[in-house]
This record gives sequence, structure tokens and C-alpha cells, in this order.
Amino acid sequence: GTETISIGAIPQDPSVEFYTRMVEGYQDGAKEMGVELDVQYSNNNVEEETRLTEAFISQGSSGVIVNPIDSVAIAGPIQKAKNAGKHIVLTDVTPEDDPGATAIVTSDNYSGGKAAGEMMMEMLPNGGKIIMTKFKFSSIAMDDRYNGFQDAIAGSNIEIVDTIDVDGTREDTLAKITPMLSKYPDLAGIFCSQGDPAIGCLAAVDAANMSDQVTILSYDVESEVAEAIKQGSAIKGGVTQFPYVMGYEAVRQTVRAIRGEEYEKLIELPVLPVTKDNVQELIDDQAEFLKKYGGYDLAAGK
Amino acid sequence: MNNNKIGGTTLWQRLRSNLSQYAGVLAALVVLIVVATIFKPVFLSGDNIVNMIVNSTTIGLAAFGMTFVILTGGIDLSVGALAALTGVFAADLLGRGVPMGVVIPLGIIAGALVGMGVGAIIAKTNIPPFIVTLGLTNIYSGLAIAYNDGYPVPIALEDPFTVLGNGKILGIPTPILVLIAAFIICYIILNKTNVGRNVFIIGGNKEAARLSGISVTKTTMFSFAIHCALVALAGMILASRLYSGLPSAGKNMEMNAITAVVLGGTSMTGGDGNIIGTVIGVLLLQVLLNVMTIFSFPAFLQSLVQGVIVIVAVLYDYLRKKKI
Amino acid sequence: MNNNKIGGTTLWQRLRSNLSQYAGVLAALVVLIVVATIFKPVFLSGDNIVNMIVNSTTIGLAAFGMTFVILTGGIDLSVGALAALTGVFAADLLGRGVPMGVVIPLGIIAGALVGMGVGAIIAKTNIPPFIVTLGLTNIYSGLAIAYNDGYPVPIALEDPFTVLGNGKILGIPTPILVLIAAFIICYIILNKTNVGRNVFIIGGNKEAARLSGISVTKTTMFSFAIHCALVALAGMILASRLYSGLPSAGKNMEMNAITAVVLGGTSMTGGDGNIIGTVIGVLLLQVLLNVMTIFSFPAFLQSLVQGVIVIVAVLYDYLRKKKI
Amino acid sequence: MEENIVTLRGIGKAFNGVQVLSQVDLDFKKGEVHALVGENGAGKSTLMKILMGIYDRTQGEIVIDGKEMDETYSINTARANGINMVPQELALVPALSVGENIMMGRKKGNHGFFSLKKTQQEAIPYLNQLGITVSPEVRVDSLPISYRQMVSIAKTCADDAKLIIMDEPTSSLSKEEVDELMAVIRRLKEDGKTIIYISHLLDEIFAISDRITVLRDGKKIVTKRTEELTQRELISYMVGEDLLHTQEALREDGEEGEDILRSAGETPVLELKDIRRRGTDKRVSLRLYPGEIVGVTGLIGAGKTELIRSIIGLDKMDEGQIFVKGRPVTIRSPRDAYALRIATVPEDRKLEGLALIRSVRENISMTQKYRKSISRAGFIDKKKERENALSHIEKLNTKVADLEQRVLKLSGGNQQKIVISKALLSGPEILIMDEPTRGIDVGAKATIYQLLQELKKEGMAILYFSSDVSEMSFVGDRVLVMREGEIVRELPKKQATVENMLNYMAGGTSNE
Ligand SMILES: Nc1ncnc2c1ncn2[C@@H]1O[C@H](COP(=O)(O)OP(=O)(O)OP(=O)(O)O)[C@@H](O)[C@H]1O
Ligand SMILES: Nc1ncnc2c1ncn2[C@@H]1O[C@H](COP(=O)(O)OP(=O)(O)OP(=O)(O)O)[C@@H](O)[C@H]1O
Ligand SMILES: [Mg+2]
Ligand SMILES: [Mg+2]
Repeated sequence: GTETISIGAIPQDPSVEFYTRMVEGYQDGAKEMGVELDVQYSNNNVEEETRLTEAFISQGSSGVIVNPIDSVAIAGPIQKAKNAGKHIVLTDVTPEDDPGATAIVTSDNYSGGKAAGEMMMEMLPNGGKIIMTKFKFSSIAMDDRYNGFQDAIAGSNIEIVDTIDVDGTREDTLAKITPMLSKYPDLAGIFCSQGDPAIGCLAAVDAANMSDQVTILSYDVESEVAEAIKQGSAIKGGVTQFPYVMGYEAVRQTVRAIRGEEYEKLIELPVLPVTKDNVQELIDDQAEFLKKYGGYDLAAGK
Repeated sequence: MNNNKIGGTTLWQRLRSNLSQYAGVLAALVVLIVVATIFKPVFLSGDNIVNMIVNSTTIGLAAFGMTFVILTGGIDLSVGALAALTGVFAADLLGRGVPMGVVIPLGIIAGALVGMGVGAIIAKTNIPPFIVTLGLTNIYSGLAIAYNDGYPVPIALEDPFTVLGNGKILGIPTPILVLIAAFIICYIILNKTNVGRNVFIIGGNKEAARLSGISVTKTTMFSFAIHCALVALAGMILASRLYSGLPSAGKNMEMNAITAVVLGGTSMTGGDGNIIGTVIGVLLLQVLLNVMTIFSFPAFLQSLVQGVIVIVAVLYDYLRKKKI
Repeated sequence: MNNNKIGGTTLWQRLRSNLSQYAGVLAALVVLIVVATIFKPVFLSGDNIVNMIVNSTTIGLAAFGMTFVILTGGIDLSVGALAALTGVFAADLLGRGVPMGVVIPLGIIAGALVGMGVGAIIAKTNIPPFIVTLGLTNIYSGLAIAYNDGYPVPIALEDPFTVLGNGKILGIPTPILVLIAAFIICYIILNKTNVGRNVFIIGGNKEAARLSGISVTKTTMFSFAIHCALVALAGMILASRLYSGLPSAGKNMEMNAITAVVLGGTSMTGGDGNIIGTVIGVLLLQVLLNVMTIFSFPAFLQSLVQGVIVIVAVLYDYLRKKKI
Repeated sequence: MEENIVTLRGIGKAFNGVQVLSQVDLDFKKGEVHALVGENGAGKSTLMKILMGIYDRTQGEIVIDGKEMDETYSINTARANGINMVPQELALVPALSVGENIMMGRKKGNHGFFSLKKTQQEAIPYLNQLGITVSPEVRVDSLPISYRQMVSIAKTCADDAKLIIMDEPTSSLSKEEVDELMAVIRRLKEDGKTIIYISHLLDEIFAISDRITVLRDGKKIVTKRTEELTQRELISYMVGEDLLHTQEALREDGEEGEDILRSAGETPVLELKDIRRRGTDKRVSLRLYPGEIVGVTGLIGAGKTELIRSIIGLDKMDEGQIFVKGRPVTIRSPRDAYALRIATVPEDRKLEGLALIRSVRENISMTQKYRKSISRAGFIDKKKERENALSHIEKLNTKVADLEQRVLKLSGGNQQKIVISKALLSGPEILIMDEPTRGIDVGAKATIYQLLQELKKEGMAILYFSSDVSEMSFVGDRVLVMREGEIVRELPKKQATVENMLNYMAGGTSNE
């Protein structure tokens, strides 16, 4: 028979659900494709990303999947893989100027942001003041989200009165949104550019008894955000990426590339709006949800 | 007689000497408040003030505990990781149906036990506490991640446990009540009890303490036990406020707690300071954070200001000690 | 005769005592290597070995610098943030067209100057170094984020600067050459120059140093200057390897550097240790990381193991000192 | 030829407002051995640290080789002018080799480079000069204490000093080593070097010195050529007329009571039976009865402090038994000792007695035993605490501004009174005092002597450790002399004369 193929995957952070979901996708994908998979988290440490890439390569992996911490610094691992003649596939983050990854499986961040903006307009038909949280480290992917959102609400009477830098955690967001609620007593909404901060916003809004007044929209709908949407909290909705599908597809394209089969160089998964009406479907099955609302059939094997 | 010069001081004298002790921080606090209020009157709104206090709960509890630890001459850099671990632990128990009436005391007791262990290691071996606790950070984090394979452990929005962080009792937010209760307990322990006195003495001079029949090991264990119990409580409040036990929670908590303690005039070398100072330090820090946010300081500037504050606080402590 | 003097030593005796000094770590290293090779022969492949050494460059440089700092009795918790800041700074200069021949020395000099400042503060004020450098972490990070509004600063793939981290000279990866050069320089400074001996002397007995006319302030400044210069170099190598200056780079670098130094037998209280030990410590740490990766340890276990290693290393240091 | 290498004029020094040296005029001649003597705390070390540039003087002038030194005078100026010191505390770097330690302070003409081998080689002559057989390659921390002291001296010799200050250089040397050192000093003297020699051992002083200066309470009393002085005169200069009178008065008091002879049946309140500290082969036995003061004396390093440490459980005992009121007891820590009503006034009040940054009140009530006695359910009765503190402050005539003042700011004598109050408040039946009058003024000393008599009348048993023989001659009801870790002689009060004690302390065997 054929030699077993082994690949390595380097997701970012074991304590963030987005990545653990992605890892499930990697694992299921590897099972389907019949390859060996080794997963090592980079723990948000760019140096680790490079070290692990090299380690996988020297241990005989035929391909490496990385979820880049940074769209520029990923150049390092890509070069390493290229020099060793190995395939490298990226998930979620598109590199700044593509130095030659085998394939990229990502989300369309701009239209995701746009979808969130449109949802905000729908939820606040009369407009109003809103604030937006930003990740304190800047990147193209993040900018796409902000721009998509801003472009969508441009011309409406929704006004972004403040943008808040957060470190991506719930706590930091909670601490920073709380004074904002005093500063803008007539605040109508918050757009959170990440999932964890949305929970932080929810906590702040709840504590200030403003959940009837403030509409929170989240970019990313992980299980806790989904639960909050379902229960009718101040998080009224959001847009979701599909980390599970992303992971699955990444493995599939990697293996195809290794086997010399045809593969997709760029997969841009849609980012889809989620509201109370359809959130249960998302909770039940990401892939089904994607198929139903995004017309993307994972099982069909793109 | 009270007038007797050597005997007790009058209340007024004591108040004055107390105020002068905090002159620097209090002045900074007043200036901050005045400036903030002039430019953004919203700063002084009732809402904002209540919010500030609620937000200072977790840092406040950790800072109270840290006061004990620093008074003994120690330090703890693992606060955030322990808080996260406790949060995950509590959330998990709640998920298994254990009622909050059991979970909260259990969390606190677990914290105290961990603290006793840490205190014992530090007192027995003379390893620098900052390195022991730096190592512990990794261990706690590892355990917190392992607990639920890295997933946050959700707490149902309707679980009564969420009252701990988000609810009100008699119109007062629960965290504020917890903070006040913790303050009173810490104040009484440090100022009225025998064991509290030992904390100051071993921080002042371990050798003299030992020769006076005070057990340095037991007192260090006690301090760390109180500290870790408070950190555990802070971790649970955090979990309650965030509706989940998060392995990555508690970022920067130790840094903030240490800053508050040092701002409050407790000496890094131990033996000198008190919990009232820490309260002032926590308030100053919180007001500062609040003001920076209200004025929309960018992230980098907030980070910078915090770093400068820490260094200024220890420099101030150093200059003050030099004067003594 | 040498024989009847107390402690007269022959070369053989000296070698033996040197080896026995590292017996613990060397044994650990050998066991790790043997076990890894038996279960995963790939461990001993040329590629893997070269990778391991290349990967230890940044930690290694930081650990060499940290050896100076710890020998004086200090510590530096701001290593990662300073490395990140230097990386951003270097990438920015390169982007402005400054050639690498200027950028690299400039970065090193800037690091040295920063180090002199830090050393001066620490020596003059007696503020615990760990708290000064904890504060500096925030300041460096703030500056690194501010530099380019939080964006990473890209370095062109074809920029010759990328050779620093990724290239080869005469078939040997550049970082390995840099590491070896740095080791030789540090070894010479510490063992063959007066100022290097002063580092041991002030770490061993500040009073004696003063009595012998050795300036504690200058020596501390020198140690921190060397240290920060090496950290700056590490930051630039990191930037070169990542093709960008990243404000968030350098995570855990201080922790790893300290662990390596302590594993290498340098005493946390200063005055005792050496750079050869640090090399062994760096290797052990790197082999450990590599082995954990090869054996696919889950994330939580890796964090746990690192924490335990730190504590075991300092405990070992403590027990060793107790025996002396 | 009798030129002055150093002249000190009107030197004064105050620490935190406490004057510890005033108006000291002194000159040192080329090639002389100049002994500096005085009781503990007389200011010898402080004066020498001023000369060495370690402390800034508060008043006065330093003239070296006819050149007046300005305000910037520092260690480096001193060293550049050929002045060097073997400090009282060992100033060596433990992790470095002997050779490096010796050559540490040398001016280096090697363009900043350093060779370990060469350095160690260069140190050999200085080791040979002292006649010690230590390899220059071994680490200092692998040497016994006495060798470290020799290395410390060799280090100074290596530093090209014209004037060498030796502050109690023999305190941890054996008899033979002392003889060797004396030979070295003579050789240095022949080389034209000036030695300032500080020692409490009068025999040594008379054997080696050319001139002797006596300091008392920070003032210079006299400088005389050695041959113009007798031991008796020297002691009277050192101790002072006032104190001699007090002593005589006290001695007369004591003599009224005669030497108390204990009946065989009476139980000692404390008895040590053949106790042997871990790591030694010396055994110690003693008995202490209620209402008596037993003095224990011996040279510095005779093992007095170590004996106390074994009694209160700080050092482990390998053999022997302690009895309190006839019952065998095990004391593992000071806490156990307090429980048995044994209180200690430790030797070094700053390091072992006080938490300097805490208040007078807190220091007075430091012992756990006392605080437990005024606590209910763990809560301290603050009112009682304050009252008791006040009454003890009055009782010992302690001068403090108020109870909340930090003890840091108090003078040594007042600090010592606080340490004593602290011990007394624990309610002891046995009080162990280690050098309680070291470094305190005459007035405070008198208060302490008086207090001792009162305590004795109240029935307390006191073990009084001191290396100050002049006070020992009247404080103790009987005196035990220690040498090299053993009690070598018990002297009844009448025989406890200064000469007698000095004789046994230094190793003499016969009486008179
Ligand atoms: N750094 C200091 N701060 C405050 N007081 C000091 C300091 N050093 C010494 N003293 C005080 O100065 C006085 C003289 O001390 P010094 O050490 O000079 O005495 P000495 O004659 O050397 O005594 P000994 O024989 O015990 O060595 C003592 O009362 C001592 O307590
Ligand atoms: N730090 C030390 N390490 C090793 N040996 C020591 C140390 N300090 C003292 N010694 C030795 O221990 C022995 C007894 O010392 P101890 O302190 O009991 O003497 P002492 O009679 O109380 O003298 P002193 O008057 O100095 O207090 C001496 O031989 C001394 O050299
Ligand atoms: Mg002295
Ligand atoms: Mg003694």
C-alpha cells in the first residue's frame, strides 16, 4: 500500500474555543483522509510557530497547517516549509504579501464585517450611538472587519462614537466597556470585532442594567455567544466564521497537495449572520448551517 | 491620660499622621478626579462611581491578599493563573449541579490550602518567592487548560452563582459587598489579632521574630493562605461576571494587584504598610484606568502609563524609606 | 608542594569537579536524549539537531545576558518586551532604507544604552530588580505597539537582513554562528577580563567589592548593558526569522532564559555560576521542548512541565547551596 | 624618621543625630604598630571606617602625608594613598578562588584582561609571606573560617598598603595562627609599614604595639608609648573612673551577701548536663539557681553565643540533657524556651532583637508568649498592650517620643532597653542575656546593672554572657570562663577579678 502521510498542525491557543473547534475539524479531516495528524499549539508565541514548523519538518511531516498568529510573521514558517520542499497550508489568516503558501483556507473578513454592519442597521432602524471594540494588535484581517462594518453603516444614522482597544479577553473588555456605559448613557449598540470581547460587553451591559437598551453584535459566534443569543440576552446576534470547516478543509487541501492531486489554492468561507431565529441550527451542526445559509457543502468535497 | 505624650495619641493626631502618610497618593487621586470631572463630568456620575468600584473588586481582593504576602516580604506573580484555575474549577462544579452555597466555600478553602503549600515552600527553602510563583503560573495555567481541554466552562446565565458577580443585594452590587466584607476581615486580622501582628513582625525582621517564639513558617503559610483564598474568591467573582470559567482569565491581575499595594505605601521589602493604603491604591489605580478609558487613551498609552506608575510607585517607596 | 596545600588541584581533579558540578543537568540531558532516540530515532537526525540549535539562538542569547544579570544578584523580567521593541525598531529602520550593516550595530548599541539606564536605576536605588523590570515590560510593550499603531512592521523577504535569522554562512546557519560568537565573547568577558571578574565580585559580596575599589554601580550598569545588548540582538534575529518586527513577539523569553540560567547552575542569589553552565541549561531546555513536541505532549502538559522544571531547578540550586 | 603618615584632627561622627565619635585627634607614624583599644562600642571601628573612607566624617580633618583630604574622600582616595583595612566582618567573595580574592583590589596593568592562572600565581608570595599553606586555586567558601581571615589579611598585604588597619584580626585565629600573624606584623613593620591594630586581647596588644591609644565613648582618652603603660592602667583608661566607682559600689553590695553557697538539696532552675552541640566535641554543663546572676565570659569567638543557641534550640544538640526545675526538657525552638519561661536578650539587637521599622509598642510586645497572654480569642487587648509597654518604658527609663515611633530612630541604649522589656514581658523565670551592654552608653549601662539587681531580688535567675571583663567582675554572683567552646573555670565572685578572668580566657591555667 501507500506510505502513510503525516501532517502537523499548529493552531494558536488551546484556551480559545475558535481554535479548539478548528482542531476538531483537523482531526475529522485527517480521519477522513486517512492521514496521521499531530497538533501542537503555538500558544500565541510567534517564535513557537517557527520552531514547531521546523520540528514537524525535520520529523518527517509532509505538510504543515498553521493558523498564523500574525499575517506578516507567518512569512517565517512559509519560507522554512518552502525551503524544505514541504507543503504549508494556512487557516483563517491571509498573509500580507503571499510568500507562497500552498493553500489558504480563510473567511471573507470584509464581507463578514459588512454583514455585521447590515445586521446592526436592521436591529437599530432608528440609528443611534454605537461603539466598536478593536483588537489592540492591528492586522489586515482585523482592518477588513472594521472596514466592512464601517462601509456597511456609512450613510445611515448609526454613529460610531468611540472605538476601544482591547486585548481580546473578556475581562479587559468588561473593564473598558463599563466606563463607556457611563460616558454614553444613550448608547444603542456595540460591535465586537471578536467573540470573547462580546461576552465581556454582555457582562458590562448586564451589570449596568442596560441590556434592554444596548444591542451587542459579535464577530464570531462560539458556543457561549450562541447560548447568549439563544437566551435573548443583549447579544442580539452576530456573524459567524466556521472554524471546524476551516480546519477540515485545510487538512483536505493539504493531503491533496501532498498526493499531487488537484486542490484549491484559496478557499474563502463565507461569514454568515446568526440571530436568535437560526442560532440553534448553528449550535447543532456548523457544517449543516454553512450548507444551508452559505451554500457551501463540506461533505461534497470542494 | 491620653494627653500623656508617650501614651496613646489623640484621634486627631492619628488621623493627621495617617493622612500625611498617604499625602502623595491622595493628592494624585484628587488631581485625577478633579481633572476628569472638569473635562468629562460623566466621571462623577453615580453610575460611573458604582461601576468603578464593582470593577475594582477582583483587583481589590487580590491586592488585599497581596498586602499580606508583601508585608511578609514575599511576592506572588501567579495571581491571575490561580484566579483562572479557580474560576474553571467553580464553573465545572456548578455545571455538575453542585449548588453555589457549596462551591464558593469550597473554592475559598481550596485556595487557602494551595496558599499554605506555597507559603510552606517559600518559608522552608528561601527560594526567591517571585521565581517560585513564576513557576506556579505555568503549573496553574496548565491545570486550568487541562481541566476542560482548553474550552471555557460555561456558567448558565440564569445560575444563581452569577449573582456573585452581577447581582445586587439590597440595591448594592454583590461584588461591592464582598469587597467591603473582605476589607473588614483583612483589616481586623492585620490590626487586631495576634497572627496579624506576626505578619508585620516577620516582614520586619525574620530573625527577631524567630527568636521571639514566632513561627516564620506558620506565619508565611497563613499569609499565603489568606492571599490565595482571596485570589480564589476573586477568580470566582470573575467567572461569575464573565459567565464562565476561562483558563485564560486573570491576565495582568498580579501586576495590577502589586501596583495597587505599592501605590498604597506598603514597602516591597516587607514589614511596613497597611490595608487602608491598599484600598487607596486600588482606588487610584481604578480611577486611573477609568479615566484613561473615558479619555479614549489608545492601548499603548495605557500600557505605558501603567508601567510608569509601577516604577514611580516603587521609586516613591524607596525615597520615602530613605527619609525614615 | 601543591600536594600538601589545602585544596591543591591537578587538571584531572579540576575537570572532575567541573563535571560533577553539572552532574545533575548532564545526567538529565543524557537520559532525555537516550530516551528520545530510542522511541523516536528521528530525534537524532542532523536536521533535527541543527533545528534545535538554531531555535535556541534567541533564548540562548537572552540566557547569556541573563547570566550576567543574575550573577550580579539581579533579574530581568522584561526580556521579551525589549526583544519585541528592538525587532520593531530594526524592521522600521530597514523599511526606511537603512542598510543592515547600520541597523544591527545600532540596535545593539541602543540595547546597551537602555541596559545602562536600567542598571543605574537598580544599583542606585536598591529597588527590587524584578519589580523595576516588571514595570519596564509594560513600557517597552507600550512603545512597541505605539511604534506602528500596533501593526507589525514587515521586512522584505529579499532584504539581506533576513540572512541574520535564516541564512547560512559556509553552510552553517547564521544564528548558530552568532550564538557561538556571543558565547565566546561572554566567556572571555566573564573569565578573562577585569570587568567580568567584577561581575562575580559584586554578586558575591558588594561590601568587599566596595572595599576593593570596585564600583558596584558601574559593574551593574555594565552587566545590564551586555544583557540588554544581547537581548536586542536576539530581538533582531527573531525579527529576521519572522520577516517582521512584531510588537507581540518575545513571549516567555524571560521565563525560558531564567530557567536555562538556573538549570545551568548559576545561583539566584548572585556571585556563583558561569556561562558554560548556561549553555548546558539552554541545551537541556531546548531538548526538553523538542522532545515534548516529538512525543506530542498536549499543550497543558507542556506548560505544566515547564513550571515544574523551573521550580525543580531552583530547589536544586537551593539544596546544592545548602550542602556547600 | 618619626614622620606622621596620617594625622586625624578633631574627628567627629554622628549616626542619626547620635554622636558616636567626638573631637578625636590622633597621629600614626611610619613604621609603627599602633594599637587602638576601648570597650565594645567605643568607636574604634567607626573611626577606622572614617579613615578608610567608608563613612563620611561629620567633623574634622584627615591629613595624609601632609596633604589635607577634602570632602570627596572615599575608599578609593584612601586606597590610592596607601591606606587599607582588614575589616572586622570578612570581606571576601565566597565563590571565587583564594588567589582572586587576594588580588582583587590590585591596580591592574593588564589592559583590562585577566588571567586566572597568573592572578593565582601572583597571590602565592602573599600567602607565603603569611606562612599559610592554602592553594590559591581553591574557592574561599571551601575554607575554614580561620583561613578566610588569613586570606583577608593577605589581600591587604597584596594591596601595596603603607598603612594597614587590622580590626580584630585574631578574633577567629588559633594560638599558633596568632603567633604567625604577629611574626607577619613584625615583618610588615620592618618594611616600613604602619599597622593600626585593634584587639580586645591585652596580651597581644602589649606584645606587638609601639604605642597605644584608648578610646572611650567616642572620645580619645590617651595615647602613650606601650612601655609607659601597665595592664592595670590601661584597663582603668578603658573603663573610666565613673564606672569603676559604680563597680566598686556594686561589688561592696555583693560582698555583704557573701558568696551564696547553694545547698546540695536545692534544685537549680536551669541545669545543663554535658550538652554537646552538633558539629563539636565540646561538652558544657552548668547550673543556675533562682535569684542568682551567673556571668559567662570568654574572648570573642569563645563560643558563648553558640552555647545560648544550643540552649534555646536554635542549634541542634547531639548529646546531653537540659533540666528546667529538675525536669528534663526538650527545647527545639525559642518558642519552646519561652514556654518554659526562658527569655533571651540576643547579642545583636538590630539583627536578632528588633523589627526596626515597627513601632516601639509592637517591638516591646513582640514575643508570642506575651501577646498570647494579653489576647482573647486571638485578639490583642490593645489597651493592656499600651499600658504594659508604658510601664516598662518607665521602669527602664527608656527615652522615646511616643509608643508609635519606629525603633529605628532610637539610640542604641534605648533600643537595648526595648529588647530587654520585650524579654521581661514574656514573664521569664530564667533570663539569658548576650552582651546586653555592648555599644551602649554609661548611663544605659548603669540602668541595666540596676535592673539586674532588682530582677535578682525578685527571684529571677539570670545567665549573663559578656566578653567585657570589667563589668563581669561585679555583675555575676559567680563567673564561668569559656574558652574554645568549653567552660574552663568557675570563679566565685571574690575571685572574679579582671586579671583572673583575662588569664583564664586567654588560656592560662594557674591562679595569680
Ligand atoms: N551604621 C551605624 N549606624 C548607627 N550607629 C552605629 C553604626 N555603626 C556603629 N554605630 C554605633 O557607633 C558606636 C561605636 O561603634 P563601633 O562599631 O565603632 O565600636 P567598636 O569600638 O568598634 O566596638 P567593638 O569592639 O564592639 O567592635 C556604637 O554605639 C554603635 O552602635
Ligand atoms: N558565620 C560563622 N561561620 C562559621 N563559624 C563562625 C561564624 N561566626 C562565628 N564562628 C565561629 O564560632 C565560634 C564561636 O562563636 P560565638 O559567636 O559563639 O562566640 P562568642 O563567644 O559569642 O563571641 P562574640 O563575643 O563574638 O559574640 C568561633 O570560633 C567563631 O569563629
Ligand atoms: Mg569594632
Ligand atoms: Mg557572642
